[in-house]
Amino acid sequence: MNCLLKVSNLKAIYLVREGTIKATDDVSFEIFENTAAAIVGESASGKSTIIEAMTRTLPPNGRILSGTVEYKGKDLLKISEEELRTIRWKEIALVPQAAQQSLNPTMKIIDHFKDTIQAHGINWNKDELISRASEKIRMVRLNPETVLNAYPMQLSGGMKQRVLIALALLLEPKILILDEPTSALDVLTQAHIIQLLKDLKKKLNITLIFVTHDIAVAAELADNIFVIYGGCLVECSPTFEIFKNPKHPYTKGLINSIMAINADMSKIKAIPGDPPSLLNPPSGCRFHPRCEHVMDICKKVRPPLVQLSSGSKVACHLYEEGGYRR
Amino acid sequence: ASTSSSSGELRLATDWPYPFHGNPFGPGAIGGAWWFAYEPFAYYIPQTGEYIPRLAESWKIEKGKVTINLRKNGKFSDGKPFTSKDVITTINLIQAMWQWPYEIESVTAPNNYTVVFTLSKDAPQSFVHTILTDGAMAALAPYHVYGKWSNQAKEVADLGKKIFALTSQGKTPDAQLKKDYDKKADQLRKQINAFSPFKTLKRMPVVGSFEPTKITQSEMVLTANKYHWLYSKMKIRKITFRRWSSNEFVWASLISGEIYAAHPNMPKDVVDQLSILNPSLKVKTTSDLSEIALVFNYQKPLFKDINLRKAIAYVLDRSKIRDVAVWQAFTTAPYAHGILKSMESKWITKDTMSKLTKYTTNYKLAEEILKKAGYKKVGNTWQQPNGQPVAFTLSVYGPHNDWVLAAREVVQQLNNFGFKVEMKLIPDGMRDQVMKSGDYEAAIEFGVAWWGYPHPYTGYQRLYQTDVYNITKFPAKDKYATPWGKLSPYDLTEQLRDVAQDKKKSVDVIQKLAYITNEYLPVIPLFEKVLPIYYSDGRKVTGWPAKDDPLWSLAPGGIERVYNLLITTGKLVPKK
Amino acid sequence: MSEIAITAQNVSKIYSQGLFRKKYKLVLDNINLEVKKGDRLVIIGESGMGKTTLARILANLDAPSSGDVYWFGTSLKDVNTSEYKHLRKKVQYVHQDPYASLHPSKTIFKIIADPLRECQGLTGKKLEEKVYDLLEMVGLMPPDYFFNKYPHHLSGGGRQRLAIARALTAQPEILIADEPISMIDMSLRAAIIKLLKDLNDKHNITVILILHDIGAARYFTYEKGEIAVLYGGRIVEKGTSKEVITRPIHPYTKVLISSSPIADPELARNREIEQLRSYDPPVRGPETKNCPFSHACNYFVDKCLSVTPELEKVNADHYIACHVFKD
Amino acid sequence: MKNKRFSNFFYDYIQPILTNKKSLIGLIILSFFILMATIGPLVVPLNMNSNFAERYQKPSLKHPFGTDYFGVDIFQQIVHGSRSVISLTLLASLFAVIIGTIFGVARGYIEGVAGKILDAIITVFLVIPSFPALLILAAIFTNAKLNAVEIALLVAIWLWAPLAKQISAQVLAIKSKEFIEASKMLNMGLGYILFSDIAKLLIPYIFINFVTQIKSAMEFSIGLMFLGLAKFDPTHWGIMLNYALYQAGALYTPKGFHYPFFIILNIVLLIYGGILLAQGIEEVFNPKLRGHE
Amino acid sequence: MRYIIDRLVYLFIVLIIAISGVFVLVNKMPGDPAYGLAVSIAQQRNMQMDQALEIAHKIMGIDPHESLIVRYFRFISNLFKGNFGYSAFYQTSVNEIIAKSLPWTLFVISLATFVSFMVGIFMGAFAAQKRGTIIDLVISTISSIIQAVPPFVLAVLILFIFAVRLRVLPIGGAYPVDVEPSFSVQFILKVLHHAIGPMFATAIPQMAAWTLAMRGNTSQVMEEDYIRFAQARGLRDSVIANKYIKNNAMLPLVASLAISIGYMLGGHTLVESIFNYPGIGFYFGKAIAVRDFGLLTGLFSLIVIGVIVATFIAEIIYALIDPRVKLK
Ligand SMILES: Nc1ncnc2c1ncn2[C@@H]1O[C@H](COP(=O)(O)OP(=O)(O)OP(=O)(O)O)[C@@H](O)[C@H]1O
Ligand SMILES: Nc1ncnc2c1ncn2[C@@H]1O[C@H](COP(=O)(O)OP(=O)(O)OP(=O)(O)O)[C@@H](O)[C@H]1O
Ligand SMILES: [Mg+2]
Ligand SMILES: [Mg+2]
Repeated sequence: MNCLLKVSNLKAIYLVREGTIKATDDVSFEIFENTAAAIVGESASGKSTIIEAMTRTLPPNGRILSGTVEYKGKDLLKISEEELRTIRWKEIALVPQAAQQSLNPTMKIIDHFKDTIQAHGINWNKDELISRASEKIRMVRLNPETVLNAYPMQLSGGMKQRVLIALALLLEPKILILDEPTSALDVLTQAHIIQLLKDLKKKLNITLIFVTHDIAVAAELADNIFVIYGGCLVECSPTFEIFKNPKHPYTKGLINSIMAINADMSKIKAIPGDPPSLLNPPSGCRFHPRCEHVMDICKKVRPPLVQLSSGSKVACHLYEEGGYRR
Repeated sequence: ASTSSSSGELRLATDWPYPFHGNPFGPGAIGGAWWFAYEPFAYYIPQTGEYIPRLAESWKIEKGKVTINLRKNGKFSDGKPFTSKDVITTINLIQAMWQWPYEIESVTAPNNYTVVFTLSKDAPQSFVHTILTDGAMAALAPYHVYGKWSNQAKEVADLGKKIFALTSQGKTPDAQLKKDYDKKADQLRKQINAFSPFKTLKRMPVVGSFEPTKITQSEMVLTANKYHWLYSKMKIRKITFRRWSSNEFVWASLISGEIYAAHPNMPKDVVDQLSILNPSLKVKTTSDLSEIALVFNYQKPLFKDINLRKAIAYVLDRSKIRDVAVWQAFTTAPYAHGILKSMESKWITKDTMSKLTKYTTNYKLAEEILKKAGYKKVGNTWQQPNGQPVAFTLSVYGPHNDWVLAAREVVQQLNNFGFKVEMKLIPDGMRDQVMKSGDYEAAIEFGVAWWGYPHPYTGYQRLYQTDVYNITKFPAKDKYATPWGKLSPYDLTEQLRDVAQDKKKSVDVIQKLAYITNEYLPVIPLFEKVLPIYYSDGRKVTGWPAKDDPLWSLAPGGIERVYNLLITTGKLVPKK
Repeated sequence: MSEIAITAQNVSKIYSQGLFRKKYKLVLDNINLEVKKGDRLVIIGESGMGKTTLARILANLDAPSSGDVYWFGTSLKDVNTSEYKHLRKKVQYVHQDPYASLHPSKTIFKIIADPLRECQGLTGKKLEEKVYDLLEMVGLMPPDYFFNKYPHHLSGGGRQRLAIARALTAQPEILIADEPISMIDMSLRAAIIKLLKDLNDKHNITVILILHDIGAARYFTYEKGEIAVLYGGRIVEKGTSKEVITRPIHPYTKVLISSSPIADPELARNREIEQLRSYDPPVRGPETKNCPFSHACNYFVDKCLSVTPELEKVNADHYIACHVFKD
Repeated sequence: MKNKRFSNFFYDYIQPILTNKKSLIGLIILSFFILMATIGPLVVPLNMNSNFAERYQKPSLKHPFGTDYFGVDIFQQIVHGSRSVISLTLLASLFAVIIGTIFGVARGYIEGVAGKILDAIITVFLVIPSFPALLILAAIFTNAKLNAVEIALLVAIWLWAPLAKQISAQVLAIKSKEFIEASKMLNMGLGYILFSDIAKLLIPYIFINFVTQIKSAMEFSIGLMFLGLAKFDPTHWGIMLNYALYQAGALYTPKGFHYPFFIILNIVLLIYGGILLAQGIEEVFNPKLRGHE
Repeated sequence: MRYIIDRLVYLFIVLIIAISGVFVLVNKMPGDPAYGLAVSIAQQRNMQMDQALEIAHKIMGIDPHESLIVRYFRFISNLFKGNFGYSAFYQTSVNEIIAKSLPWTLFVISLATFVSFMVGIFMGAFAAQKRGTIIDLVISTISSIIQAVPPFVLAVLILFIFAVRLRVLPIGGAYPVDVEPSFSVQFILKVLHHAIGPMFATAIPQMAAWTLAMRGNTSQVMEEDYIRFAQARGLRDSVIANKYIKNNAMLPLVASLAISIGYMLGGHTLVESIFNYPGIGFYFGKAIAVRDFGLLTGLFSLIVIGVIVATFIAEIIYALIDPRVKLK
């Protein structure tokens, strides 16, 4: 398998009145060609920040402090705006989380399609544009006739989310990054979108990176799962491994807190405590205040990400290179 | 600077109604074009007492009768000759439209160029002057324009006179008569107003030297009357008025040479600057025949005390007030005798002068007077004998800049002395209402004024019988001690009215009035108002009279008369 | 135990829309419900199926277009003002969005104390104690640490707890919660459901819970209570968790359950999800007489298009409204 | 506990205002003027005697702002005039804000016919041109001998409507908020909902409006003094400016340029201070302008 | 449709209340419209004020004893016929005065609005895009300061500097009287030349307001998610700046254009009297000064109607250009 995208030591913050929010702290991972990777974590843990930093689409008060994002031998964080612009969407498309607000309220849907191809110097005539756009719209199970001529506000949240995905498919990019693609959707639509993404991956050879807070969704779609807690990557494992054998106490807690339809009632248990503040994150391991295995060292030293023999990587003082700390 | 045709144009500033109706009976009439469009029988130069014939060739004054021989070469601007018919139509119409002047009992025309005015019994001597010099008397309503209403107007006028006569005898005219009159008068008024020549005829034939021909909201153009008897002498054939919207606007226009003459109040520094920016500008000041005074409301007990008034007169530094308010004005100090300062020597004898108290600024004297009268100074404040502080407000009409400045200074000076005076502005349009209703304590007002009939009589009449009396309610019918015995100023004024035409007799009465006025201070004059006339000489036009030319004294009450006289006599000419 | 807490009788809700308000939309269609005192009820359904509308009508925050709601046997239509004031406190509602349902510029103490003062007339020391107890009860610990904090200092779960605590100040006997977990973190959701379960168990508060997540519904009703499945403004299936989730009968319920995410990659990847004929929500007007699911159902018969199926008993713990699968 | 509450208040309202550059500068400017109005007249003597020998003196140590047409020190007049300017202005904006808030909240909260009527009242005041209407109203009251409070009220009558309109929109948005519904369910009573729930959220907003009203209130109060409604005070800045521009024609002479300049400078600074403060507060409290946090 | 009719009925009611209120207010104003005329009669003819006042009443056709109710109903019924009343001072129908003056005011106001809007939009967007830089600081500080300058001071300064000192602008008027009104280039140039002063005196404060508003809107729009999404799609910055940012930031402002024109009708008095410009503001000032009640109520009604119509138009425009509103 081919490593398509390599993120190393990514660090990003937000500047706010009270100080800086350390939303992504030293995150490294690799994405392999034609796989699906899920970034999982609770809300405000910095999932969006990671992908926004990777693609340089942070909001104005966001800053990337360090790190590299290697793509085809280039560092996406260093190349010129113009070069980045041509890569965007054509090769790496990012569907943002805020589907409700991501479409220009004063433009029809079709015009968004038009803008996009124009930006990449593609000269389709009107009919061609409409037929291509309709094709993508149909793929996400929407009716192109009504949708293309609608204004964003005429569409429901789920429809907008699907329009964004359709828009992302327009130029058939190599990498498709989706931020919470299903959390605004109904169970049935969610199931459908998951199905759709699976098909896309198979048919179009697309590499998927998606963000979700619902680890059950990741279970269906992802090959690898990156678990984020408090802006740090705490575990990074193949999907089957995570569910069979979660390593990090947080991952375990996460899996136990799922009230899935087939879950064992007796095991369901929420993780106690509250998510950390990223403004003043806890020292050492950021999970330590909620961790039942907390040790002294956890409060002082930040655990490094270690490779385990099972193929997982985990950042926890319970582990060392290879397996459990003895 | 927008027109290059320097040949024969005079640019001035004035006001006029817009949309323009050209109806002399309408409100605002024809604005500043009045004296150019309507000639009187004669102009009167106050300084020399000379009458300059205009539409009249000559006149004869007999008891109750004035016979006027009209000029034979007078013509309207549409070429129609001016005859006695025009005068009769005019008198009928103004009496009907204005309920004035009822002093004229009838007008007859023995021939085309003679008119005879028969005056009513009550008509004062001075009314003859009005007939001769008022612009409305001769040819306001040309026969060929207004003739069709002449008889109707006469009917209305006669009814009006009848009612007037009855009321002035103290009788009430019966209701039917009044109703009849009102109906007829209204009918006529409606027709005349609807007729408004400029709207229906698209022009207004006038007998004067210029006819308004083109009017916009901001400018009014007058074109010379080709048929005027002096047309050949006139080198200026066009007058352009700009709207006099504010003093600053006029300053700006004068500085930039947009207008050639105007008479705004201008602070000294602005004048200095003006002469630097526009060296062709000259200024001539002439008396405005009125004075600004501090007036009191005699319904308020405070001012009934002559001692307080005297003290105030001693406290005020009138030359300083003048400096602040209108630096060009004539100070009235040190007297308060009711005669304009500029005319003082003409009417008051040396002997009388020596009898008059001099009110030069003198705090000591003021304090003495007050203390003697029982006032006390407590701390910084004077108290009345009853223990109340001497406190009052001084009202002044806001839109009159110079009055406001004067008031400010008066307040300052009085407060410095230890009175508690506050100042209050009377808003735009409210002066008459406030003053008449007596809703003031002290105020700045016109004191004496000689408009209309430049004679001390007009001033005393104001003080003791009419306008000033109406607002101050000074007890004029009381008798006051004088070297000539106890006299009432009201009676003296009545006397003066009858002898006004007779210089010697009037001087006699005037001495007594001057004494009472100076000693009992119904008002305290502050300064004599002047008209500062700014004119640009030698840039676009030239030929203005010398500074001491008596002609200038024609300016008060209608400065356009001066311009008209200068143009029609060929003195004012375009600069070559 | 068998006293009835809340009853919905033939409740319908119609919204009119369009320029001339001539278009009607049937959002709730003849709902009949009955919840016993101390019982649990979950209403599940997808977005737009009328869950919130129903919950608000049950809590008397909106009025039904027709039909009636009874609180403890009293019809809300003809209750008098003073009695209503008394009843009002007993039925409380917890909003879906804990970010919007708390006043942003009041301290946590004030948020709890003000209604306590009003509802229970407490003051001074007593008041403070009670606030302490309530916060402790909903698991905001240590309570006094939070007194001077503002809602924005709390996590989503914390806020939802606070909202519940506020509802408890009125000492309610019925608590209606509209999707109280949809806006909060996965890892905290179970705790909120657990809290509601505890309130029901320990304080005998009747809890009506609106959810769209079948897993959570199952968790909440595992021990006791019922699940009602709402589709197109109608209850299509109702019963205990065991019945409805393990043995669903209605075709819609079946699809819903099979589409729910499973926290097991192997199962998830191998399952077959039935494809519906349409995924659009049903559009129904007041005159529509059909099965709301008929436009999407793969098993529909003619009758489904013309007759609205009524909820019928399958067994003591299971009711269903379907012409095809009722037997 | 009181203390803590204060520190909360400080943290939430005061500190952000102090850390925002604009509001801080605005606050400094305004405090300067308030200081001028309160203790200024006690410290700076006022000698209004006209002194023609000293007319139009340039600014110097003796006369920091120079002297005016009458030879009176401009600085002294500015200081003494600030009292009437600032008190009338502040009072008028205060009243406008109070009336506007009451009407706005009522309009936003009350439904049905009564609400419509309130709305109509607000709209009526919105569509009547306010300055001319003020002039007319002032004329009506010229002889009524009003005190400062009444005059401020008179000014406020023509200032409150836009505020009421905006507040009603805010209330309309707030009242459908869920925490209001919660209060209702808890039988909290109208007073609590209006004055605790709703008013609390409006405070920053109202404050911004209070500050922005200063500008119009100032212009209006100058207008009124000209009308003779307010007691004539020659040191009132508006009156001074009128003297300078229209009576003394200071613009027309190079000697007098400093005369209107310093008056305008003070007026502009005062209003600018208000604008800055308002802008700053808006940035601090309007989350849309603040960005995400 | 229904909404529009509802709205019209509502605005009509507001209109009636506002106009009635104004009518009462104006007629309660103390002072006599005939006062000015009476003074001049008294002065010219050496007559007593009482008598002069009576004559002046007759001349102006004013019946001081007519009841307010009678006058009110005559006024309202005339208004419905499109007759704004009668000016006693100018002895002509208010309609004629409006016909003569309103075009000038509208001309200057629209020109000022257009210029200020264009400049304001440009500057505001520019400042927002340079947010945090010195350019932004300069633009927004200057705009705020301009907002702090009382408008009449600005007008006087413009008049003084450009007309009096530099003499590049004419002093007063709408066009020189010696030019015939026509559609000739020369005439139009003259008219424009005369309009510059009042136009800028009106436009500059507005320009500042538009700039600040546009700056605020732009910075808000710039933080919207759809801007970032547009960037993520690889759109060029210029396309984003125009199609996404400017358009969306401008929309709410476009709608307030109409309203601002409406409001300015009432606030133009000062500028017009300073520049001696023949618009309705000039008459407004005059009417108050001379207590011409007929003219005053007429003009007030005109402005009230103008503001209401403008508000309504603004609502419609907004609905037409902004799909978000259109679809509601
Ligand atoms: N523009 C911003 N300015 C300031 N702080 C921000 C901004 N965007 C995000 N944050 C903060 O950064 C942290 C991480 O946010 P991020 O959006 O990456 O989380 P997330 O994991 O995507 O959460 P969610 O599941 O809610 O989308 C949070 O604490 C959030 O409050
Ligand atoms: N005020 C209203 N006017 C018109 N239609 C409405 C109104 N409120 C709700 N609806 C419609 O009623 C239907 C049911 O709405 P409701 O909010 O009860 O659904 P829900 O099941 O709670 O959905 P969600 O899961 O999205 O909260 C929806 O189609 C909605 O569009
Ligand atoms: Mg996110
Ligand atoms: Mg809902």
